[in-house]
Amino acid sequence: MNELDALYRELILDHSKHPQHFGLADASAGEASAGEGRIGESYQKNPVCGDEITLRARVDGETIADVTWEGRGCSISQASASMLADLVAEEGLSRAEAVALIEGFREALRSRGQLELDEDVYGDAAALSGVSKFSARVKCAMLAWVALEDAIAKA
Amino acid sequence: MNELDALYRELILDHSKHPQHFGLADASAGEASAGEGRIGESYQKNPVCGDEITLRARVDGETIADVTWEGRGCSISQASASMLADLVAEEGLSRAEAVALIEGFREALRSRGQLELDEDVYGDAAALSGVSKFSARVKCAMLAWVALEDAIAKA
Amino acid sequence: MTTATSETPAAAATDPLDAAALARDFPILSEQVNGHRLVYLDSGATSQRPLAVLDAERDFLTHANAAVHRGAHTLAAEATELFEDARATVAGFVGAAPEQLVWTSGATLGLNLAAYSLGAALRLGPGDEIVTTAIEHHANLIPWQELAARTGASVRYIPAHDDGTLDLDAAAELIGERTRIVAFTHVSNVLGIINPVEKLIALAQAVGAVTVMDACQSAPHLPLDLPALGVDLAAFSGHKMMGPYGVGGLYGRAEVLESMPPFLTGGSMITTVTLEGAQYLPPPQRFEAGTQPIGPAIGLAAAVRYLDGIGLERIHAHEVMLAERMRAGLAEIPGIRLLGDAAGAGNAPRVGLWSFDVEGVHAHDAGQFLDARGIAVRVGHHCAAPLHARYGVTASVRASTALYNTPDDVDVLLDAVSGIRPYFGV
Amino acid sequence: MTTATSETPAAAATDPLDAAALARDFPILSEQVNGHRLVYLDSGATSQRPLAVLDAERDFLTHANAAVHRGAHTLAAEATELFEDARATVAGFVGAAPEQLVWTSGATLGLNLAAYSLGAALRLGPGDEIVTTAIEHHANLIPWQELAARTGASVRYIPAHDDGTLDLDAAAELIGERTRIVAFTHVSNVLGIINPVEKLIALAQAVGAVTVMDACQSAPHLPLDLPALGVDLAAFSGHKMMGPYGVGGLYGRAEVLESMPPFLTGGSMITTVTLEGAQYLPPPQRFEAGTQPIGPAIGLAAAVRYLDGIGLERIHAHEVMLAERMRAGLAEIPGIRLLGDAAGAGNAPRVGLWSFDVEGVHAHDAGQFLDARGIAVRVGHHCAAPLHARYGVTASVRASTALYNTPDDVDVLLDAVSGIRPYFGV
Ligand SMILES: Cc1ncc(COP(=O)(O)O)c(C=O)c1O
Ligand SMILES: Cc1ncc(COP(=O)(O)O)c(C=O)c1O
Repeated sequence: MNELDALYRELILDHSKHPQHFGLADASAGEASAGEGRIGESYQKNPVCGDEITLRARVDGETIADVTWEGRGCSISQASASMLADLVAEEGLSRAEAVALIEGFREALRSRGQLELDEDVYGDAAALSGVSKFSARVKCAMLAWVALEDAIAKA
Repeated sequence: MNELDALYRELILDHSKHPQHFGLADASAGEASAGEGRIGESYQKNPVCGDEITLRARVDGETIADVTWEGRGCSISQASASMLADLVAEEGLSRAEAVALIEGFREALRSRGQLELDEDVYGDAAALSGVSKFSARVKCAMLAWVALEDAIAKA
Repeated sequence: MTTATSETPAAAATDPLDAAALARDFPILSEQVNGHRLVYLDSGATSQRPLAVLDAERDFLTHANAAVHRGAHTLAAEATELFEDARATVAGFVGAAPEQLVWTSGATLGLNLAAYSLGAALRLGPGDEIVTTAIEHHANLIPWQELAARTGASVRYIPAHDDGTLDLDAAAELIGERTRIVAFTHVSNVLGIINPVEKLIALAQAVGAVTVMDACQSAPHLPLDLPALGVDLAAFSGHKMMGPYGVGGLYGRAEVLESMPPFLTGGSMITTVTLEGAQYLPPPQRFEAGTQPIGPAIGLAAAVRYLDGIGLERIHAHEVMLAERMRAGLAEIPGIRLLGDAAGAGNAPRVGLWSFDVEGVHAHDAGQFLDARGIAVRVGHHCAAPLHARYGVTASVRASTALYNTPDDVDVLLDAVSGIRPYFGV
Repeated sequence: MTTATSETPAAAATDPLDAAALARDFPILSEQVNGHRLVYLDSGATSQRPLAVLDAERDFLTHANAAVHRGAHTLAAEATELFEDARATVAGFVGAAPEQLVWTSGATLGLNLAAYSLGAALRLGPGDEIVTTAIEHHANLIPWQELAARTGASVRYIPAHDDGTLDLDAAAELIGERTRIVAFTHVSNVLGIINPVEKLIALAQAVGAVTVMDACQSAPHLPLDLPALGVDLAAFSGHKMMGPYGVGGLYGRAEVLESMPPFLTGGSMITTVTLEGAQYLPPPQRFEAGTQPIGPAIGLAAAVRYLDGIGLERIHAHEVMLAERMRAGLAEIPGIRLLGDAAGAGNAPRVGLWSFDVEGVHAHDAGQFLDARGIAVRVGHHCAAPLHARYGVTASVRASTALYNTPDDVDVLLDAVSGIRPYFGV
């Protein structure tokens, strides 16, 4: 597999074409319909290309109940947001786990190809390991994760 | 003669130690005591070293009657002012002659050693020819001449 | 690929240039990127430097380096002469006299200098208007917005037509009695279109407004005679015209420069300083506070000598040929939309660059795909976000050429671009 | 001449350095001037560059040059990494974190940025006071005078004693409730004295004033830890510290930088731009409008690595040794008056430079005489006119050393200086 294909894995292109949990959950209706919890929202932008994301996390006690998002950008940034939202939905993470996960993700992406993300831990998002060899794209992949970090801090 | 000695000719050091026509002729008393004419004055400064000169020219009709000056600075700038004042005193120049003389002086000094000043025309000031090889010192030698140019334009 | 042509002086101005041969003057162009020959199509961001430029700067630094204008010692005198010769050379390159050229660190500084200093010179205030265009680079946009915010003046924008050309009727309406400054780019760094700046200057002159031109994208690509053009101030950057980083020029008409107070203050721009205050030298020194980029200035002089040696007419003709080849090729690739394709046929006069949108593929992904083939293009909003908003995109791909690009470079690009949408499955 | 010493890690910090060997890293130092070996004693104006710096910049330009932060292509990514590594390196050199270092074109720009931006951040107005000293370089003087003129604030000056040291009692009086900014030089470029900046910082902190330090003449000569010093902002120039022209740094404490609005505006410092206005990135990018001096920044990183490789303690010790040799020698020559010869014995801590007056001979003439022997010194007011006025002269001769100067250089100077007055017949 050449480096380009390692960056654009099938899974990434799939997520970017069919983004999961896209569309912000109604924040006001939150408590009544979508369940208990506090809502944290974050808007992040990559100033170079104008890519942007708005992410909403519902935190129920210490648990991240769900994540929804909206945004536009390159396939990496879109896939990354989609995969992150999936991961939260599947794993039912605590705040502390989420923070650790985000830190681990950041570290791997900044490793210049040294660290691989573990599929057992990161699910589909492990396919983003290849991004770490493309320093200019690390920001794209990080966008949603930074937004989650910020959103749960606010929730 | 080495280049330094060509720059600092005996004549130059003499003039700088015994500046001629130093001390401004009283401008107000001008018409009554020192003779007829209009007074033009110019202040010039070399911003790099702070050297400065104030020069007063009395112009009687079309003739430059006399030049007096005050100032402080390096031996080149002082000698040049002294020699210029001498030249005016000795030659009784017309405005037009003075302007031509100043232009010729400027040209020689900017010639990077290509042009020599004619002693018959420039008197002692011809000794300043050597300055033209030292581009950083041309300004020093020009200071008084620029002041005269300005002063007669104002007179 | 063009072939070398024998030159007679009379024919030189129109002789096609041998880009492949010229490319050998640029060491970096023989680099390999991702296993491919580097195809550098990002000269709009920064050009590459010929050996002559690298050597001029190094020669200076190893033989004559010293602080200028302030020392009597031999090196300082030599450095001062080289530095002032460089000023004369670069000024001459845009048709100007040495004292009309202010050294800056680049176009951004030149435009900021213009904004701050004109704001003070004109005593701008509420009711005054600054007119610029909706297609400016941020460097010729935000300084005016900030000036307006500081002074209470307002900014008005000349809109662009769908084809990328400026709406001159709107310009004639906008530029009126209240207009104090008219700022515009000569060539858009996104659209590549050469704007009808004579017309803008005429409109501004009719109302007594000061004109400020961003010449970043014209100086390396078109013959310029700024005094003949009649513009008041014009800024350009060395690094976009084969010169070093860290140097640029601000051209100014003598009366306009005279009227402007200093912007940056410090050493070497004063006549007298006391604890009470300072008096300033005349232009250009008035605007050159502190140690100037001496090595870069000498490098830039070598760069414009290099450009002049080839001839700007020839460079322009070459780049227009490349642009037309690019346009024709891109137009045939499904899903490619060119920004600013005037009249659908590239009819507006232009330089050698095109920006485009790849339908269904984000510019970042498209750029990444091209990079894997050794092709360096620029992706993003190219510091012209409002322009992109005008054309309904947030980012685009820009391929920009210079004298060292060959038709083969364009063909490599075209071949690769045709593979983008298939690769991403759209 | 010092002799090479074998180094053990433990001894390295105090081992004398072998200046003659280091001088061979600087190609220009083997030039002949007027038939003599060049004795370069004008490093206070601009230092010379070692090959390592020239090569770092050239390597970059021939292998990796591209615009940073804006391209996805390989060269752009490589250039961005080199550029940001350079930031980390230069920040680390003054003890700072990368995000505390703003690239500038030089100290003059850094100090102007500080003045303009602090003026806005602090909403300076009538009644507010800016305190600086009477011995500043114009670059740390006129920007404050102009800021005061723009805002209605006033500037007050800490005077100097006859021996060149600052009057700290007066400083304690001057720095009070109304003081908003205290600006001072770490080392005077004329006197060579290292000012007691910790004391000034403490006085400023006690009244909540922002401190701005001119580190031009300390950064290349003393080990610096700016965060430990506690200063808010500090500016330095690349070309005075073995680096290229066209680059410098402005260090800032995080909270202070955060509080400051942008000064120059343009590309690469924004998050969002519309025709209505712009939003800005956090520091340091907020202050870095437009294309940065990428090559020069990479060159400056090589320069500080070179300095660090030798060790600033050793460099300082070496230069102090040269200064003491110079002082002792000059003191014996009739008619030489040293500026700032604290307590008649050079007791104030200092760097390796001395300025002096030659009785009866103008500085220009003295400099010319030295130049004829291949000795490059600076003559004039060294952009510190008020300081010269304070000591009753308009111009002086300055001999300033760097790590590549040998005791032999000093001896050549001393021999020549003793010939000045006889030559001019005084
Ligand atoms: C003490 C001091 N401050 C400021 C400056 C200005 O530095 P630059 O001219 O590199 O901007 C200098 C050098 O000229 C200096 O010696
Ligand atoms: C049209 C235009 N104006 C201004 C600039 C700013 O130039 P610089 O970043 O060199 O200051 C650029 C380049 O980025 C440009 O293309």
